[in-house]
Amino acid sequence: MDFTLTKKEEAFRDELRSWLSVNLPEGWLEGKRTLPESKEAYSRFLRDWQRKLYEGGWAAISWPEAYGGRNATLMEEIIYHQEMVRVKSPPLVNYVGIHMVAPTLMQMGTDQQKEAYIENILTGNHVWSQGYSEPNAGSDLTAIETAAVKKDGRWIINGQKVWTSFAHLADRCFLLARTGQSGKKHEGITVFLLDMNQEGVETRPITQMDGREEFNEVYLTDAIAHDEDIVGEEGKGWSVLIALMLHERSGIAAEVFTLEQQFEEVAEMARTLTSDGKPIIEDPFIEDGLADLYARISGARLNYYRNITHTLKNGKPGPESSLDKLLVSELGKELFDFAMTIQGHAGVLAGGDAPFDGAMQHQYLASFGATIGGGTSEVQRNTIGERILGLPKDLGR
Amino acid sequence: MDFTLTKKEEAFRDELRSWLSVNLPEGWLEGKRTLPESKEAYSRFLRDWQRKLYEGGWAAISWPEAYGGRNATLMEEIIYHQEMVRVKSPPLVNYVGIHMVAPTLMQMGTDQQKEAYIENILTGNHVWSQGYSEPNAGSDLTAIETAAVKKDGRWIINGQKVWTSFAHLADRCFLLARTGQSGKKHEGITVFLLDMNQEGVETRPITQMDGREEFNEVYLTDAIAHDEDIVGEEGKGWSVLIALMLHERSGIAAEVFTLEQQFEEVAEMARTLTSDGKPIIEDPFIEDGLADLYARISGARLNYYRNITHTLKNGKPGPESSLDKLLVSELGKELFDFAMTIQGHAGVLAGGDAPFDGAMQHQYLASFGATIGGGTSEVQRNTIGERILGLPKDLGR
Amino acid sequence: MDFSLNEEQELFRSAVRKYLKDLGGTGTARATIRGDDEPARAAASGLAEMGINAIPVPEQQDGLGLGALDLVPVFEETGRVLLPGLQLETLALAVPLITNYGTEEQKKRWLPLAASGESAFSVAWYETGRSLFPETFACTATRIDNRYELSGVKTLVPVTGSPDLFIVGAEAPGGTSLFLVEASEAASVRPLSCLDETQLPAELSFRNAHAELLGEPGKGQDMLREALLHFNTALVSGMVGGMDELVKITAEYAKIRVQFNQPIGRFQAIKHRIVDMKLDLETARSLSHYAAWAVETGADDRIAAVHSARSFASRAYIKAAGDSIQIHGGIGFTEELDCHLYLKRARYWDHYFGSVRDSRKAAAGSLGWHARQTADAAPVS
Amino acid sequence: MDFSLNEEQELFRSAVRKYLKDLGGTGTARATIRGDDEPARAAASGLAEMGINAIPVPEQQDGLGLGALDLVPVFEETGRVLLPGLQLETLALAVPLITNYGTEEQKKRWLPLAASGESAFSVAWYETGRSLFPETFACTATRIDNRYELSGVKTLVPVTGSPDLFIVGAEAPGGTSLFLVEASEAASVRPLSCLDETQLPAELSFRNAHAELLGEPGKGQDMLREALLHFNTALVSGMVGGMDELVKITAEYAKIRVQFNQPIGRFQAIKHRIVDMKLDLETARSLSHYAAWAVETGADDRIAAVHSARSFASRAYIKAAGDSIQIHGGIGFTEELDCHLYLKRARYWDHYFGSVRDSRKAAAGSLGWHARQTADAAPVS
Repeated sequence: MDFTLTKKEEAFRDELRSWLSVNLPEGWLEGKRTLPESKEAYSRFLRDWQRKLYEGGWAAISWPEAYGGRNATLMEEIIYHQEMVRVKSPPLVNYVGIHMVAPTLMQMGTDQQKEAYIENILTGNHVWSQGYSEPNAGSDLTAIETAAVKKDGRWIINGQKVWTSFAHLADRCFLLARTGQSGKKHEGITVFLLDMNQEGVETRPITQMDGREEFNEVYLTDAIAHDEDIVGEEGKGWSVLIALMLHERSGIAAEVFTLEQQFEEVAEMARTLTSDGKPIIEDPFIEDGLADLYARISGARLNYYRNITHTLKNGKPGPESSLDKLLVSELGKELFDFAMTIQGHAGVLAGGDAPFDGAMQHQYLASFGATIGGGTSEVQRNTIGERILGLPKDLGR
Repeated sequence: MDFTLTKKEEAFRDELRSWLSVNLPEGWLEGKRTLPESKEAYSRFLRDWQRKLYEGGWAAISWPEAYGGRNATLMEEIIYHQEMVRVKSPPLVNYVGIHMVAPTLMQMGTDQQKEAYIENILTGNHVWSQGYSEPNAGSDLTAIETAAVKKDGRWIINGQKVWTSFAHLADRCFLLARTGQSGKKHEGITVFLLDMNQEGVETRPITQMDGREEFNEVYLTDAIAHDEDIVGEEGKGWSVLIALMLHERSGIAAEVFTLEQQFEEVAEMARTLTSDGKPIIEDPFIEDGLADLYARISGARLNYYRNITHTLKNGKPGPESSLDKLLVSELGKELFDFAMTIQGHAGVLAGGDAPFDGAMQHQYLASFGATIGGGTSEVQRNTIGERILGLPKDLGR
Repeated sequence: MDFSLNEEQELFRSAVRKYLKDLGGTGTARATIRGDDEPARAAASGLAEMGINAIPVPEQQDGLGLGALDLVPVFEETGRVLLPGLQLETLALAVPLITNYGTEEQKKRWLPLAASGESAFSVAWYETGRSLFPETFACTATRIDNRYELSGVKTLVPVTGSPDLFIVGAEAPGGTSLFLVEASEAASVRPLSCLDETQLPAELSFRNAHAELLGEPGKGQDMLREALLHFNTALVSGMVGGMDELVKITAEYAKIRVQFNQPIGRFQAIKHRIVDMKLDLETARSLSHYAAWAVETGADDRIAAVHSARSFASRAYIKAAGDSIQIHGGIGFTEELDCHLYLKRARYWDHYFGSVRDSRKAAAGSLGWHARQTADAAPVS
Repeated sequence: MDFSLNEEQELFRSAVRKYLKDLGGTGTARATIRGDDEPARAAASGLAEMGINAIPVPEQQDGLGLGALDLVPVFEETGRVLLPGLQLETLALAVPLITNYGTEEQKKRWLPLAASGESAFSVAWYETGRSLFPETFACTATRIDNRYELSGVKTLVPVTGSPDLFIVGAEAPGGTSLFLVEASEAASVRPLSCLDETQLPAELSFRNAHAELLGEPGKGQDMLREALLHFNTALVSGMVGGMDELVKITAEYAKIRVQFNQPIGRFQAIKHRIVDMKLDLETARSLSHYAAWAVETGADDRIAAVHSARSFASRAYIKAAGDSIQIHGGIGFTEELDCHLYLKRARYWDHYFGSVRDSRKAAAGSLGWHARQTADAAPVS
């Protein structure tokens, strides 16, 4: 058992830290972290940041050097996430491109696709979105209805996607569409590399319950793609998805470290807020609840470390990694429920009128999305039950 | 809204109270409530009590007067349960006979059956057991395998029953057996009135995790019944079961009142036990937990009152009554978990070495049976979801 | 035994429910969120015309002189549609305070205005940095001849629905006391951003505001505690109304939403969770109805009854709203569905004039658990 | 980064596991319940021969001088089969106490006996009516020339496995102190009935028993608190072992038990509950392994690490055992299955030298949450 970093890992961390201290947007480290409001300014801000990462060689550290990456080790990747969480770095607008599309194309893309996309992803010239979910296909992606029909040598695509992140800023979409109806439901699905800048693609933001608009609905009306936009084989999109998931070796590092950081912020609040002149942590119920959360959040982080150890030793993630998502998202909900409760009636205030500028209120509301997006907790539990414990498959699976 | 008793109801209660004060076993009201250990003495004790109830006219109050009952109103029935719980009366050895078999026979028994059984049930001459569950048919009674085959004019019965209460004391069994294999699983089940005093019936006690032996396994090896022992029609036993359930109008009155009484005992413990000279209720966590249980147990009791009100107004129980069993059994588990916890390490003591003579320890262990027996909590939730909320039927139902 | 609302109360419920539904259900609340107070104002007038404001006001002051049980259906239905307004503060807090502790003159002046719906009242009690029942307030009232002048800052004062009168807690000779202060006397009203955007809490400042003493000086906390029995009873009705609607919409959704070729209500993870919402709803309803009965009849266990209902329903409402979001999945996380409105309201009410812990403590105290007994056993802990 | 036990530790686990399995798994515990101590005694000897007793004992006293991590697999495996005995008290409480605070002579006398397994030790600390850390004990030790005489009554002292030595807490000049008292010095040993029948707690009385001071006078509580870090780490390993077995047997049962024509593990109510058991198990295991590492390396957060593991695992074990009963249904409620044995053990351990609340308090204190900060905001509560 060993939790120390190697000299090489330390050097990596220090290099990243010093790069960040110079290159983060001005005032960022000191807490001036507001993003521009207008779509254009917001988009420019994020693209600038993406570009800066590229220029510094920090955009795609786990890619092979041949493609402009650093061929980073898993530990370096984890350190990277840890540091980015530590400085609360701006969101990575091209997350989908860098972590999903490019690695997939490297493995199974045509030479033409590699040529056309990989460098543009790295530089941030092309921002990608992910077109998976649909109104009737949330937990069950095999139920997608968006259809691509071949006509005069072109694929004509119609349907509706939903929960498409960054779609309003994206140039391209990694799109699932149905090209066949035969056999099992996961057959006949094809992955297209869709150009978003065309008439048949319309994007509308979804307003979330926390007031933000991070996701979009995408309406496809006779949108067009070509044979060379297909990833892998026509009708075999499901295996592309599976290959893509297997690339994921660092799991939910960012979420784990974010939860840890959020806990520290809640603890800080419990130590600094006062009621009748006494820090609220002096309330034994608050002390007790915070210690309980400390234990469970530490446990989630340590589970993650155990899983990473497994990946380091075996070269690929073990099935246990699916526990992390469930635990971390559920704990986030509990943490902010607690954070709301301990503020008393003042907890109903928001924004600048609330303690900590309303950060707790905002994160409380946001926490409800984490147990839904990326696979609901119910689906996670099924997966764990079936894949790890070997329990019988559920209804409809 | 009115929680007062009518004059007639008060008179009923007072009559019962004064009868109990004279007729309960000696020392019972003062707390000398130990039952004999040996099977014979135990059986005699319970049969004596059953007999006494009969002689006092208190054995079957809800039966019509024609059969020797009092034609009691629902409220009187509830008062009866409340008083019996209050004095912690000895168990009713012929519960199955009085509350299940006789009402069913009154409705659908043959004249011969009525003649043969009803009075014997009332007097306690015949003690009845209930032969429903089997090793492979617990939550799912349609899966019973005990088979009755007709041969030479007699029914030859083979199989195994389990969780048969009082079987070791019983003279007769209200037995479910399969007489046909056709069609749906609940078809082809027949109810037999089986004589337990025959060679083909062997009874073995089940030792529970709380050390008690309240239930039995019953092995049937060429046990014999006759056509006249069938209740209702051959193969239509399922509808007999349903009719029987509809007789149940007072719900789980005894359990509701028992839970209330148990709460009072736990509260009493929290007020009287001391640690370092201070009553443990002064610990804010104990005060808080007890108040939480008070609220929820009060809520369960009040739910029951609302359901009873519904029954009183509509003449028959509403579907909401199925909530009571779930809530009361789950709350019992929580109550005694709490009772264990607040005793600190002394809570691991048992019997005479433990606070309150180990009553909490014993009831804690027993509480685990209540969420299993009589329909598991999982089955109750399905029932509530499907019957009350109209949610789709489960797998395999 | 009859544990049910009477026929009149149920008929009145139907009328209120239909009226609010016709107004567009939660549409009224959504208008307030958009900054359009008009629908809520209209609803308040309409409800007043139906007589809801007259319910708790004594007959001498043009009211109906009815009890807590008659308010149950009203607040269940306003809670169901998350109606913004000061009905709760006016009818279940200010009216009981003025009725129980006001002078004849005060009653005559204010209660008829409440009964008719002409005036809404609010309560300015909280101060920043102080608990619900602090040792002292920073806000003070000074006696000058026969009148009081009140100065200080109050926070989290509900001002949606334009109150004409504030009942204000302040330090005075004799201790914490209650005062009637007309809205025009406030030196400033600064609206505060609120998680529940149907609410409009504000920071109020007073500078030598004209204030009339309500009740005895130094008895401010006692009077409030007593009035909070009415308030909490009504509040819990509002929670029950919200939970009832949540169970309804969630169960309906689970019947029609299909995933993995099944209506999701067929999956036990969904089905049983909705059942648990239903169990909580029914328990909250039973506790709530009993609390109203106990308050109305002055039952011995009324404190425990009210606070049990409050402590249970507070958490159950938050849980039900959160679970409804989860069961709705992605769409439940959008602004478009109502789930989050209930969640925000549940949070707004969670600590409104008391917390779960406060209620449990109050219940325990009232039940005499702390009265010392002879120790007849002694454990190791 | 390497968060795993090393190969040697895993090999040792396999050996211990195989040995205990060959002895009949929980059969040894069931023999003790029947009153037959022989199998537990034989297991204790066998384990000592395998070297488990030598692990925590310094090399100077014939031990291996290994750390807390090496005990992890041992206590996970003894916990898995609910092995009765004094391994926990001897190796994880008495040995650290004597090692850290004993004189050279005391170490020389007792530690080799522990290392070889010839002697088992127990701790006589609890008194009836007193908390774990009371202001004073009723049991007193009087100094007479160079020796102490100890008198008083101790309760809940584990005596299964025939301890030769008790470490006793008593009031002495200077305050609560620890003493070594040989078993033969006890005036009486009264066995107490126990919920967990694999345990044999007793009431011990001493009358002028010959007692040797351990460590400094007046430091009894401090020394115990420090040693309890070792104890709790080992205890939590025992809990993890039990939970691991519970998850295994429950998942297996859910695969083969058929109701409504389905293996019950297909129902989400069952499946998801077992998944939650598994989540708790893995969290407890992670916390437990980290706690052992923190104790072994003297990490800054070792107090928080140990007490987080303890507070989490204590409740999780009780819950897992209870859920295993429920999932097994009727048969789970019988004496025949092992589920209830785990439940009873989980309860026995729940408050053994500390409660969940105690551990949370200890963690909070050690993390400095109570060190005052400048208040930079002030809420209403």
